[in-house]
Amino acid sequence: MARELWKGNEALAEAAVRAGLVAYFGYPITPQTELLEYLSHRMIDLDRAFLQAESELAAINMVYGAACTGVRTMTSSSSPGISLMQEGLSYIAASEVPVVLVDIMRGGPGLGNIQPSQSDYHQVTRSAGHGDFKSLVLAPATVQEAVDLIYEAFDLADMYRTIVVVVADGNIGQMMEPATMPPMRSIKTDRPNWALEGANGREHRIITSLELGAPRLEALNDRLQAKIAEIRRNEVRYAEHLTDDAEILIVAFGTMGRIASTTSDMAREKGIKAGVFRPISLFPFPDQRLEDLSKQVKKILVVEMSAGQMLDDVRLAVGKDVEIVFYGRTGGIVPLPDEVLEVVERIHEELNNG
Amino acid sequence: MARELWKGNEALAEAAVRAGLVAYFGYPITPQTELLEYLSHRMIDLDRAFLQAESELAAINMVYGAACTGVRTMTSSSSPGISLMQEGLSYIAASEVPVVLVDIMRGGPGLGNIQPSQSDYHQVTRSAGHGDFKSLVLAPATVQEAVDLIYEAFDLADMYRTIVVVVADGNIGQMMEPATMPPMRSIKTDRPNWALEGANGREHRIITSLELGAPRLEALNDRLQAKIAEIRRNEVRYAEHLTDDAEILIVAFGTMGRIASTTSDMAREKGIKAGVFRPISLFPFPDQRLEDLSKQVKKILVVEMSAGQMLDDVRLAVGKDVEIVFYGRTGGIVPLPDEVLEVVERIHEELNNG
Amino acid sequence: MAKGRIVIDEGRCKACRLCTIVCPQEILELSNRLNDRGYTPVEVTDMERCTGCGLCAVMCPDVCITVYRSVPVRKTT
Amino acid sequence: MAKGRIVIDEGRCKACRLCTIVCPQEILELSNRLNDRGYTPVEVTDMERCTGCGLCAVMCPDVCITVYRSVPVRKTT
Amino acid sequence: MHQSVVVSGFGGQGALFAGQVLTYAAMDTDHQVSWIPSYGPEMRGGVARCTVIISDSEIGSPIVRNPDVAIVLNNPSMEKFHNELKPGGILIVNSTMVSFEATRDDLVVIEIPGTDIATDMGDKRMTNMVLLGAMLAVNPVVSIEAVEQALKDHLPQRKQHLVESNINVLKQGYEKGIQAKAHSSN
Amino acid sequence: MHQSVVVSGFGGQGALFAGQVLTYAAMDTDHQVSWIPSYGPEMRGGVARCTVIISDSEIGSPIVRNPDVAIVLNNPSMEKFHNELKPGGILIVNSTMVSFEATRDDLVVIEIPGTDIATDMGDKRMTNMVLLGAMLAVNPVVSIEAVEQALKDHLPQRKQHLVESNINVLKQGYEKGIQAKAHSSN
Amino acid sequence: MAEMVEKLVYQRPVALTEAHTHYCPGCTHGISHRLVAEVLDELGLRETAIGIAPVGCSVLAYYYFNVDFAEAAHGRAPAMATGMKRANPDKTIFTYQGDGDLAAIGTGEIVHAAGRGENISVIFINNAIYGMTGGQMAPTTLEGQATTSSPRGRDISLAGHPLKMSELLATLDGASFISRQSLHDPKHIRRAKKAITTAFKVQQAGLGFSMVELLSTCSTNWKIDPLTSLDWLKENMIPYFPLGDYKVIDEVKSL
Amino acid sequence: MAEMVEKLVYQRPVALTEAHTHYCPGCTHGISHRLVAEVLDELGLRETAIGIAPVGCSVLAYYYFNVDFAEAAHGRAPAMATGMKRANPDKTIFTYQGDGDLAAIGTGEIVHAAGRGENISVIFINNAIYGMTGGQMAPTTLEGQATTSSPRGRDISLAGHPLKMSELLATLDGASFISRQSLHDPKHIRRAKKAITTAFKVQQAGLGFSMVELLSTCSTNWKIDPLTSLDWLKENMIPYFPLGDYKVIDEVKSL
Ligand SMILES: Cc1ncc(C[n+]2csc(CCOP(=O)(O)OP(=O)(O)O)c2C)c(N)n1
Ligand SMILES: Cc1ncc(C[n+]2csc(CCOP(=O)(O)OP(=O)(O)O)c2C)c(N)n1
Ligand code: SF4
Ligand code: SF4
Ligand code: SF4
Ligand code: SF4
Ligand code: SF4
Ligand code: SF4
Ligand SMILES: [Mg+2]
Ligand SMILES: [Mg+2]
Repeated sequence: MARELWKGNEALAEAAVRAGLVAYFGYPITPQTELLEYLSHRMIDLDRAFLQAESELAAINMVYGAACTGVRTMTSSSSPGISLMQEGLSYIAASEVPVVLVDIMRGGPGLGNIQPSQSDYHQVTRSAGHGDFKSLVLAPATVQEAVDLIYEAFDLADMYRTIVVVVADGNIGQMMEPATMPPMRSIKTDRPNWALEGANGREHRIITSLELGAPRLEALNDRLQAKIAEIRRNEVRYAEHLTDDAEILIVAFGTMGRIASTTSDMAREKGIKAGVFRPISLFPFPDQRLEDLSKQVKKILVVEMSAGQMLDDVRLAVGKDVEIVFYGRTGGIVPLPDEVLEVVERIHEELNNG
Repeated sequence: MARELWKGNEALAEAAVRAGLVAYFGYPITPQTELLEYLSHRMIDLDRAFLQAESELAAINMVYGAACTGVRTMTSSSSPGISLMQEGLSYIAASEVPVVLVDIMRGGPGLGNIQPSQSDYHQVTRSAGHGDFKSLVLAPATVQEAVDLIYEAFDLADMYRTIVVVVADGNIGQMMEPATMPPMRSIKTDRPNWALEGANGREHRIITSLELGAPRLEALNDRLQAKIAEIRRNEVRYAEHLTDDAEILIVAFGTMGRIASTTSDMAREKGIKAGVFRPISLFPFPDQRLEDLSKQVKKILVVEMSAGQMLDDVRLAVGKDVEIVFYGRTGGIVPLPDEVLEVVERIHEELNNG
Repeated sequence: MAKGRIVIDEGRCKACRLCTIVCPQEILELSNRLNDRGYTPVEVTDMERCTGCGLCAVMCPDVCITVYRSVPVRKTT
Repeated sequence: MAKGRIVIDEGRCKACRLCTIVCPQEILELSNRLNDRGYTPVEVTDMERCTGCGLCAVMCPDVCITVYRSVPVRKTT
Repeated sequence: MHQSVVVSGFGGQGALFAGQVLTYAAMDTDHQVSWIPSYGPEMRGGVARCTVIISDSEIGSPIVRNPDVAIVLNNPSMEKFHNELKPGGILIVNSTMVSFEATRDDLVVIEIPGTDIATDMGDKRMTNMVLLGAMLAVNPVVSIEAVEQALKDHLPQRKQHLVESNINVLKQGYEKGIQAKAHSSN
Repeated sequence: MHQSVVVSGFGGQGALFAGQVLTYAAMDTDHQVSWIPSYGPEMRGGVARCTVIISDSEIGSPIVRNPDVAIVLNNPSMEKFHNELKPGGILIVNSTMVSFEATRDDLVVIEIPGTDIATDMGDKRMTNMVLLGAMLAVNPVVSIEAVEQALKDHLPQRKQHLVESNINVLKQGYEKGIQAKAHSSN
Repeated sequence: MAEMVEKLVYQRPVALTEAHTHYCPGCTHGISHRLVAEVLDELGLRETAIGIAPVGCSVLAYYYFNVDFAEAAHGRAPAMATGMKRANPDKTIFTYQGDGDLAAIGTGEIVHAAGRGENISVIFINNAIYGMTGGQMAPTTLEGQATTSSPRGRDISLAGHPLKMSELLATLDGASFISRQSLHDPKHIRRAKKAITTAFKVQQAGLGFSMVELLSTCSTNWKIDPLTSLDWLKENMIPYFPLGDYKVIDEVKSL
Repeated sequence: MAEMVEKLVYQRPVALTEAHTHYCPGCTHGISHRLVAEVLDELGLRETAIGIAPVGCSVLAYYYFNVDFAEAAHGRAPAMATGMKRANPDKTIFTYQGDGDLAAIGTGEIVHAAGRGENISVIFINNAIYGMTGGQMAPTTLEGQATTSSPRGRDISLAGHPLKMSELLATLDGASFISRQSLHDPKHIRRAKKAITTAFKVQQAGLGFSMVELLSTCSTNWKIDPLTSLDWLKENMIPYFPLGDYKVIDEVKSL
């Protein structure tokens, strides 16, 4: 397949189509809307299901319904819309049906604004609503990576019967970059052995998140926790840039990760050994590798487009032995390479004076 | 005031009334419903506003509306209902209006069941929906403490113009214990200087969470973060039981905290120096005191009615120098003193053999 | 031979008495027996009078009642 | 003296032309001037013909227009 | 002193209320108390159950795995608490409704035909008070006077007319308990 | 090679499209590229702006504080990027619409009456191509042929009939750019 | 006299499992389950059917129907049904919802499913109360009716008038068949079954949204016995919620 | 001839601030703002009024009204208004909402506010599109109307018929005054103002829920110029959304 220039939102949509998306339900919200708009003709042309729902709440429950029948399904939104999906996500998690969710984050809290942000980190990594559950969360930094991750997301969702969230700030949704689209998959006609399709010649099947008896609900939770443990073991992803000999390690994800790469390049020019650790899976967080790296570096700088949310995960991974500096911008402001460089330089100075 | 026997949910309701609750909006859900039912006559008798909303989503936005006019207002729910409030909470946080929220937690995820649980910890402490914000979160362990905390919650909410969450597992809502009710406060007739009450002889006022320009939204976020920092400085609460010479420190909140106290008493009888650290404010988490204690004890045991959520905060506070053991039950099962004791004994043995 | 006959699944009966008030023959009454779940299931006082009208079954929320009716044998050629 | 007179707040005008089609006197037209926001505000081609009917103001989404009308002085005793 | 008492029966047998009366009596005589119902799916199944803790020091856990005392009003409760009572525990059995026979020999078992007595005395819904009275005879965690006072003080207004009959039944239960105790210690 | 180019103007002046054409041309001649629009409240205010990065290595940040090159189609854009361009940067100015005068002396400023030229050549909406052509003359980050090819390849079907006129205008802009460059280097 | 033979005239429908329900004695949820099951049997739809249980007393309906079933979040069954139907137009999708579920928290979803003419069937159990949570006021609770959250009776000046969902939804162009029936006596139960049959036939024919509202009892939370509950329904609910077909588009008439 | 003096017959209402709006040229949001402001002035309600802005193009209405204002979450303005009014029965509470806001995501809240007879006034701007997000299909988008999420025109078989909110809400007992008006010419604008006046009078009199639906243009997303937009509204919207009063209870008639 040839490289083509794709807008992030549309690339995500097309890659989902190629991954075998059967049913899409969504609601417009900037900066995610082009994804829905693209599918509004693409899905119809392919005679697949597309519906603009009356709300995000309805959309996630439509997705829940479609997922119960074992087809590939997804929704997409941006921060306030994701908040409205929390109850539905908790039901989906408990019911163990596979669902893909795209969150193109914008500035918050509240209505905030439509500028890029990374401040849904806690919301997407810490819980799918109430109760104990974690979604598999993937954060691309380029349009190509967005394409590759969402294409894979459907497989992961099916394999683990879990929610997979592809989360990116508004920049990734809005920007254009060259990307190579993966091949078009044919849609599987046989459904998984848990799917609802009518009790034809077999026992009737039930998909529920209710377990009135505490021991049974605990058993469900144990199953979910086992799955989470397996995901932790198998699905850690990250990228590194100039980490081999890094003394200052910048930890950043998504757009911030690539911006940090530019910063580290600039720092190298000034003789500062900076490198970048970019978690791609936010859950499972790549804590092992980060802990290892933390033993090699002198200081860690966490940079986020938020007031510091991934910061928790970095601290959890690293403990208190290495000093962790945080630099974040909120409200839709994107920290630029030069301002991050200033922080790096300050850290560098402290290290040399300390 | 005399000690009377109160059911937790009703005690919370009555204490809120006495704190000057002007408007309550809620939706039935077990195990919280008695709170709403109590207010359905109590508030009407006092000629205050009570309304059973059409949903939790509506309830939180009714509360938002009432809060914008500067009156004391609250809602209450249980886990799935709290998930439905996430968008509203994010708006409220961004708008800086004072709101009190009660979450009587039940088993999750999904519909789960109605048994006691503590698995909303992440949801209530990590974010009020999307964007960067944290509510002040208080977790009582007895009915009296529930009364005292919610009474104070309204003051805290007003003082910081923030959301205060009183969070408890279903046991606290359902059990009866003696409690002394605080005095009935008269309702303030003068409203705060930001409240909407009609632009009569002054500039019109606006309450919004929208800041289209990124620098202005960042300024709002800076204000919120400053407030959070202030809350961190001033509002840390916790209780300790037999910690002076403890070698094994059990960290547990709410009902689990008092159960752990029984365990530590039992452990002492066996000559095991166990003590209990019970965070009362879950945000701000009492990390400083816990860190100090961690230097004194040999091992930490975190016990939760969840798969391990407060665990993150303990780890963040303590770092990696002390070993942290986790014991949790999910699905509505309450770990009893004897089973926690078993874990303590095992730890004790390890310590002696190690 | 009676015109009709019913069979009551006593284990399912919750003694709600809904069937008793719709039976045109007034032949349904609660028994004194306790079933497994602590209810006193309905019984037929006089099966001979049952017409097999099925109204009891139409009314029963717990689907306890099976209904038979006697019909002339149709001879086919 | 004309029957009516209008004052247009040119800075507000967005040149949408909604007023121009409702003026019964057809005396409103877009000018060639650019205002601060890059629009060519409406102007009155012949104020003498303005009746002060106010229809332009009723139609204007940007509340640019103030309307005056000449009325006989009422003498009070 | 630290004691856990479970009262358990079908919905409508007044288990929750008996527990509350005991709790009130203990509270009003300056003990620490807690009362906690089972809530959850059993309720739908018609089970009503509560755990009362009475203590002279601050109460930690309001629930226990192995209670000290159980008042069982029906068969399923008997089966459950016959198993779960702690060694040396006291089992007050409503023998009218309970057919299951105690086999453990490390329990004090007091059998009282509670429903019969209550029915005889006018209302079988007072079974709970018979059994509570009997328990007080065997296990005077609070005095019977304290319980009588609690009934007077805490029965809701619209039920105040029932105070006297409840007290009578309570006393009758107490008597039967004394007798049964004498009998069982033989 | 690593270059950042901003194209900025009112909505309708074709800033985003000009940026895209440049991006396509660079991509199709085997460069790394990224194109990112400003989105947000300015859009409502009628601003259209994009940043294009063209590089020979992987592109880190798709946004920059101080771009290398700016094509400014209107006054506000001129004010903004006259300030923000990095020292030695190139400023391509649509002089028909821009009255603000450059004062910095560390910039290469090329003034082209883009709207006039486009209007003369048939459609003022082609102003963007005039300016893009001029930029290519001063800053041959890609060849003009590559841009012509990009126009042919990527103009949507329903606009294919505009390819020729766009190319003509582009070329005209290129000529003017060559002249202006010669002039400015005097 | 002719020779007689005994014929089976009524037996448990195949579309019900053997499970005993958890419903209170006399609860008409049981009757409506039976009717739906009978209709599925008669129309031969059991094998292609997927049901959606609500949050409410009938949350466990999935155990009682011998049909593939999902359990929805409170009020969201119509959205879930939409998702299922759009992805599987050949399946028979129905929701079963209470009045708290459908008329309170789920208002948005039911209005839009109906508005879109979503080709699903909705069984709507109106018992004028929140049964499962212990008897709070529902949007359908009658004026003056005491509930645990309106202990002195529903006060219209505070809580507004009870909602009439059939009337409301019938105004929508997408609604093809809307009927309100009652379960208080055999005659009405038979009519209810007919309406349910029509609802599923509408779906079979691809004609769009169908709903049958069934007036039901909740003796437990009404705090009257099951028999008196039937009378209460008849005397109080039917006058306020008149029975009948509220929407029958022409294509449905000719089914 | 009589001596003449110049009288001011129209000036900017006091209830509007001096701020310039961000609306596109010819956007009728501006007209409806003006009408509401005039009515507030005329009824002397500005000083007791609290407005609630929606999420939609009119999200910044709070800058334009010289009135205390809050900004609601998308669709939740009626809930917010309910909270305000219940806590402050003496204030004049109104929401201003678009068709995405009120008829899509906010359906539950508007139906229940109307159903309860909440004593608030709702100004509902129906422009058959999602303006703010760039022109997606709204529940009110007409059959065949092209939008960015129905690029080949609204397909009834997939998206259902456009919702008629005034008709829907008028069925509710709690709704006291529901009227649909249009903003496409001065005559209709005057009628619209009359309806808005009535709505606020209904609230003043404590008569319950009032709503005025205003058919509006969105030339930007309809992709036609402002003048043609007025014609499009008249020729396409009015036939589908007939103008008039849909609910006027007796007490309102005698206001
Ligand atoms: C989000 C959420 N809110 C509230 C509840 C609690 N809840 C469970 S069932 C129910 C109402 C049920 O009433 P109805 O729909 O009328 O059904 P019924 O039990 O009467 O058949 C409520 C409020 C819940 N489970 N989830
Ligand atoms: C929860 C949520 N979902 C979606 C959005 C995005 N959004 C903003 S405005 C809007 C629709 C506005 O349309 P309408 O209500 O018709 O108002 P108009 O702009 O047409 O006046 C949407 C979907 C949001 N801000 N919040
Ligand atoms: S079939 Fe008819 S006659 Fe026979 S028992 Fe039933 S209702 Fe009575
Ligand atoms: S209707 Fe059914 S459950 Fe009720 S008494 Fe009759 S047989 Fe028993
Ligand atoms: S007042 Fe009447 S006549 Fe005068 S300009 Fe306006 S519309 Fe025309
Ligand atoms: S209607 Fe108003 S904004 Fe439009 S052209 Fe006329 S004066 Fe200008
Ligand atoms: S509570 Fe009411 S609705 Fe629920 S099962 Fe019992 S009678 Fe039926
Ligand atoms: S986009 Fe449409 S609704 Fe929004 S301001 Fe422009 S014309 Fe008005
Ligand atoms: Mg109900
Ligand atoms: Mg709109």
